[in-house]
Amino acid sequence: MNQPLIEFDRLSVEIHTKAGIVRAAQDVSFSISAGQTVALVGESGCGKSISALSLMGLLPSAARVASGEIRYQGAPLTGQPRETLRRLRGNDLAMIFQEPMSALNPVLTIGEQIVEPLIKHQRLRPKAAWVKAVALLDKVGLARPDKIAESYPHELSGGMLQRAMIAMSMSCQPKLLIADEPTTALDVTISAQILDLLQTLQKSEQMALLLITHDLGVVAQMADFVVVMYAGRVVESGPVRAIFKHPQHPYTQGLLAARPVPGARLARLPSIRGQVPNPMNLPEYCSFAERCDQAQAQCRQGQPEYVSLGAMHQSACFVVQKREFA
Amino acid sequence: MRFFSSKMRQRQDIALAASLTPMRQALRRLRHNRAAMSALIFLLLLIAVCLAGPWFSSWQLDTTNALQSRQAPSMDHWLGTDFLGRDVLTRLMYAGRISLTVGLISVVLSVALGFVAGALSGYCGGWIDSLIMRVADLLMTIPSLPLLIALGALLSELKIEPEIRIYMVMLMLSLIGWPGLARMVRGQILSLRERDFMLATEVLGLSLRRRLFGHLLPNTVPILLVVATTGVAGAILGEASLSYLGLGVVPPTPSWGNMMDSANSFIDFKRRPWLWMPPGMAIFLTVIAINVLGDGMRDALDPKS
Amino acid sequence: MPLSMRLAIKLFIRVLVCSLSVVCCVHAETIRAPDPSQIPAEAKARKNTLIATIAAPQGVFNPYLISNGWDENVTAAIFGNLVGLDRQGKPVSDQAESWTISPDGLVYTFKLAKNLKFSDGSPLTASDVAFTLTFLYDPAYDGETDISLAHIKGGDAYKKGAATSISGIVVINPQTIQITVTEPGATTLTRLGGPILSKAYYGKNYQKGKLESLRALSNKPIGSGPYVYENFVPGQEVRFKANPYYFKGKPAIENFIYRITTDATRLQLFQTGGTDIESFPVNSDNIEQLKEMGFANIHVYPSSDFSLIDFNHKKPYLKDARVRQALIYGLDRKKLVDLIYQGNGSVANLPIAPLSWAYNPSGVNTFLFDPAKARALLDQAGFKPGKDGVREKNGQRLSLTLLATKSQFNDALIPIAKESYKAIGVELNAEISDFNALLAKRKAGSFDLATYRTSGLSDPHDGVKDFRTNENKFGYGNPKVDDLITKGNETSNITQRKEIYHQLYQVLANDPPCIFLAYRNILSASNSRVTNYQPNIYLGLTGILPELRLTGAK
Amino acid sequence: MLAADITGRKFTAMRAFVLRRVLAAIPLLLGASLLIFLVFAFTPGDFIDGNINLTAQRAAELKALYGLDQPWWLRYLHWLEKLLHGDLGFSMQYQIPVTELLGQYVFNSFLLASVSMVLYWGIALLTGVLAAVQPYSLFDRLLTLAVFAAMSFPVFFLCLLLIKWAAVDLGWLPVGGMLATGSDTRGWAYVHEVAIHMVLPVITLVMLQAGGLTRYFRASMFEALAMDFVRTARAKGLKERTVIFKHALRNALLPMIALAGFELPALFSGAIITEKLFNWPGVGHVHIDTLAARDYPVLMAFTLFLAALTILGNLMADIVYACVDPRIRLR
Repeated sequence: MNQPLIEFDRLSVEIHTKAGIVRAAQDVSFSISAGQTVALVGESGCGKSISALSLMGLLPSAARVASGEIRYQGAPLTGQPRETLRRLRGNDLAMIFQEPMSALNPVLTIGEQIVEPLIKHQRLRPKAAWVKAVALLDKVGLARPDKIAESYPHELSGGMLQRAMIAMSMSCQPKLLIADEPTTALDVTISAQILDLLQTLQKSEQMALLLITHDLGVVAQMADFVVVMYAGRVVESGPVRAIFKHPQHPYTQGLLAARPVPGARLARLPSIRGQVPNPMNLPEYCSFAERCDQAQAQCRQGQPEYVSLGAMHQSACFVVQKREFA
Repeated sequence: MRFFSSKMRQRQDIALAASLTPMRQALRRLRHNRAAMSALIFLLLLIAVCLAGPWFSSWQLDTTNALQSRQAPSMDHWLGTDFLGRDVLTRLMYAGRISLTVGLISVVLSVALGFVAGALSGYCGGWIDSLIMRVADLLMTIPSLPLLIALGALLSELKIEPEIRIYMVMLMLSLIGWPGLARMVRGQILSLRERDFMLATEVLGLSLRRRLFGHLLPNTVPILLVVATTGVAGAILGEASLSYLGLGVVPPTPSWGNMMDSANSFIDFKRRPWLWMPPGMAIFLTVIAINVLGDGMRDALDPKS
Repeated sequence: MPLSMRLAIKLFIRVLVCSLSVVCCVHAETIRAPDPSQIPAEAKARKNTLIATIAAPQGVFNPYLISNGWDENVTAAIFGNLVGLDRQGKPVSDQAESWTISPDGLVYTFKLAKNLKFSDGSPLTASDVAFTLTFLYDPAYDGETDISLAHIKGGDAYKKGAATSISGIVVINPQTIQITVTEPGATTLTRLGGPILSKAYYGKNYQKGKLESLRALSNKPIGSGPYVYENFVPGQEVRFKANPYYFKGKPAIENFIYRITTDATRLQLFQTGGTDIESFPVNSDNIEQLKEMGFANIHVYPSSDFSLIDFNHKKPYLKDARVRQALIYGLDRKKLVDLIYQGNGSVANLPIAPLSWAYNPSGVNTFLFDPAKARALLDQAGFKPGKDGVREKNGQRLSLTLLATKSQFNDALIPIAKESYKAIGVELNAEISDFNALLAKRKAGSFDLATYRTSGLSDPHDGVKDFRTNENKFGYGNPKVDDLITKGNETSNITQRKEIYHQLYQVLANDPPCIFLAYRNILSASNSRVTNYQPNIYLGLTGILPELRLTGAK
Repeated sequence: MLAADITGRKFTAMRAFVLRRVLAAIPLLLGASLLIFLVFAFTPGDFIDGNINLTAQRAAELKALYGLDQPWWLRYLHWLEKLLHGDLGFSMQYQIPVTELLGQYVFNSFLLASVSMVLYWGIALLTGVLAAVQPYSLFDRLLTLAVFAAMSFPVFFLCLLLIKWAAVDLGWLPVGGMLATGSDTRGWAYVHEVAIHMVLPVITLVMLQAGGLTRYFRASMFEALAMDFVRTARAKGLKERTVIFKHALRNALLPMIALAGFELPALFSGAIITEKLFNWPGVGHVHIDTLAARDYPVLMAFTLFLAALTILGNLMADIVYACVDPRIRLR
């Protein structure tokens, strides 16, 4: 049987604020197979991080899953007792974050932070856990790992810290690693190294990787499958080649066009006009319609359905719909 | 290879904030805080009653009446009379004026002192900073109550009209209060000074005064407001404690603090609650209201929460 | 040696005691406990221990080194006096069995009681008396006792180092001592007849000019009084045991404790049986509360102090006796007394308490509250109402500053005085400070009026001595007054003195040196398990301590 | 840049830092003593003035004996000279050395204050953390209200209320003092007796102090819980308790250390009114008494003691901060 590792099934997340309800994610559906790399792409605030956090069961207290569910190996994750989720976290599902500097506790040494999941989930004795932690640090390519383990976060550089974060997340050989913009805060050269490391580890450990990013270069390099989100919705998803070669949704097209291509000297990069709509009051129709050059009357009348565009490739757009079924 | 330029993100932020300046945003948030708003309304009502109330009272502030001493509340005297036969309600309202004024003025004074000292210290740096901070250290080192007691006796030596003793109480409270605030303002200024916009004012060649008051002050206003609000509560309580030690507002001028003196007599405390309950409740409710309001303001000014 | 005059004035005098005499409108009365069965268990359980109360002893238990009245209460129990006082303040024999005074009033011969011993069993002899008086002339002596007022012959020479002993002090035999003074004085007898220090104990390492060794014994006192000092728990209590060597026989109650209480706790402690004898501000509330307890004997008895307002006679506008009289007529003292003491005080017109043998108000102007008369007097003095209603003369407004401390009495006095003075065209501003600052300011002369309460006064001379021209710091002077005060002090015959003081009081009323405000009663309560307790201000608790008994004691 | 040498370097830096701070404290203390002396010197009245029965002549004699007739600066120099010889002076009122006098009372104050401090820090920590974990919940709101209420009592009023309710009306607890009169208890019975007497004053102090502190803890914890590393800790699958107490609280405590530095002197000066009302034999009411009597040696010594404690408290806060927060380098 070919059951996906993770399935997002029409997941909707709402955040309750004093000013009103923010619909942070709506009807998000996609799946991740074992060992696969899925890239989640979109602007800040489009709902990628919220989706990932709801997978981890780490939604902020004001947010809640309004409908839909996430399944892990076929079993629903959403609605499970917190304790069940907690046991999965760090063990089967691991996550690394954008700012390694702030994601590590400043008052604990690196080693102390790595041994925690080892002791918690793998029931290692503290000494054994420490040995393993040093080994993990070695594995992520840090020189003098024993010294690093005794250091505090502020004594290390951003790249080193992100490696340490990766070591920490890898400690229990997770089945899925979520990397939330893992290189955004790093220098270009360092970020390339980190991505390499992630790729190597993913291969050797045979784990799935959910890569959240807005960097299409990274996507092209790493991903097997791409999910594009806009204003809380998945607008297009498909295998990486299909998305890059044949982007269907005007938003995806816009994104790709706005990407500088080496060698192509344009006077000005094309950009998407207009602004992201206020998440507090999203329109009851396609939320990209106001910025879309191809928008038609229909686009302002309702939410587009998904259109299947071949193997695993689908998009939610009236324009595409029309074109396909024309 | 980033496809969202940082400019674009900035534009988003601006767009979100464009319609509302931070101050207005804060005010809007405050208006939605029900607790803070009820506190504010309570305080406004209280001030109104204290200001206008005595006009409608048929009793004089200071007229003693041996025949009407310590009367329980009645239709004539809504809150009874004190041991000299004076109307408690009338005195309570006058006392409210005094206590609130003491609170307000002492805070305004210490905030002003604290701000100027802290701002100069933070902005000028160098020896001015050292000097001001050493003085602040010195004042913080000296325990406040002994200093207040000694100052109280010392100040009474100066040939000051007794009515002005009230203002000396305020002065004393603010003399004690400024160093903490100065440190806070200095810290604030130090971090603000490093921001780009201050660099810009320097590039533009604005004068120190203009930079300080035109650009730095407005940025420290929120925190000052919060501190000042809770400071008023502190000063009202402080005045009450000083009155207990006989250093506060001097009778027969009433203040909530010295009206509560009667609670010191155990008998009055037990049998004549109308002597101490009204000023006690007045202090209690006012201080709670001010604290709730201050808390609401803090929440409103701090978008993080 | 003044007998108990150092009590801080703002505090309540707690030397507790009783009086049978009913004088004037201030009278003593005892209300018996209606229901002694209600004695709290805590008190009942205390078989042979009496607990009285005290406010703030400081641990200086040497009668000549003390700096506060509370410590004096402690030392009084340990040391006693050579000369005591009776219930009207007249000197009576105590540890001195008898004495004679030469007709010129300059030679005092004391005969000590037989069996007089210190609590360590050693005898108290005339040489101990000599030692004590000589010690007070030590140049390094920094205590508050001013022996120079007794004018012992040769004292100054000793102090200045011109002599090695005091020529006026002669030990005739172990039981007899003769003291010669250079000036007669009515208070000399009590000054000479104070507590006695043991020469063997206190004089052991003492040398003239070096008080350290003596000072070091302040927390280990040995005296000849009814009780022996046991220990002091700072801030909590002082404990005593009955003195087996006490010359009148060992007191009946074995243990005696002074417990420290505060205004906030005294009523509750008494009610729960934590204390046996306690004093309270005198008012009908407190009396009623005590009555409700059932087990309390309630004693109301006159105090020997009085409250007053000093004039600063150096101010030109207060030089005129008419202005001063107007300020007395214009002040509603009756209202003040009624409000504060609620029937347990009276308006004062003489500088002596009604309890004293010297009190005689007949023919003395009573200055009944009379605003019209006050206005008339001010008019006569040339002070006419100005634009704002405040009287003025030659541009000098009658706007007066009153120095006061913070007390409930003054909380009433100030508004009443303000109100009644406003009605006669005098503006009054009050300035509140602590007592120490008040006295300092008064001394510096920066005031118009200053109010306070005197300490307990036993001899009428104490009430008037400051009115003499050369003693008065505030410019009061009246030759007739001077003359009468000196006469009253030089005579020791009580009948003659009575007459002199009666004349003096009449003269003072016409040229008032100050405004006398009020006499008051003291309210004390005793647990009804304590018997024989009849408090009197002159005797003090110590004076009656040996007579007290406890019901149910072994 | 590695931990072992960092620790070593830190220790050396710490020594230099402490030394420098102690040296810097000396002029501060001198300044404070001068300022206090001036305030007291110009306060009207002195020890002798307070005695109304003295004749002018005797008063002058006594002033000369006590040196009160000298100009203030000379008196200050005398006082300073003695201080440098380790002599805090002799109490005029109590007739014993100041050190001995304070020794009699300081422990009682310290006992009362330290017990209250442990309690209110504990309470504030617990409630502050709980409130921060569930912000704007019913618990948080109720707590906020309770905290504000407790903070809004004038001290003496609270004391009186407690005496009336707990001690008199209900008769549960002793009214005041530290021991029952004439008590001779020893050992555990003594501890029990003192503990019973402490309940009311401790409640007062805790009520007055815990409120503000709870707010601080809540704010600090609230901020810490919003930090990224807390999310990381959760992502590791740690128990919520571990996340809150090991990761968030440790960081939330850092800013509180500075506050704790001020607690040391506040221990002594903050309880003056409470001590007075509950008749607690502490140094606070000795202080008020000596002030009324103008017993300068005691006043100076006590005030300076508090000043020194303030400086010490701050120094200790800085050191603790440096020990707890690896990011801080001592300068």
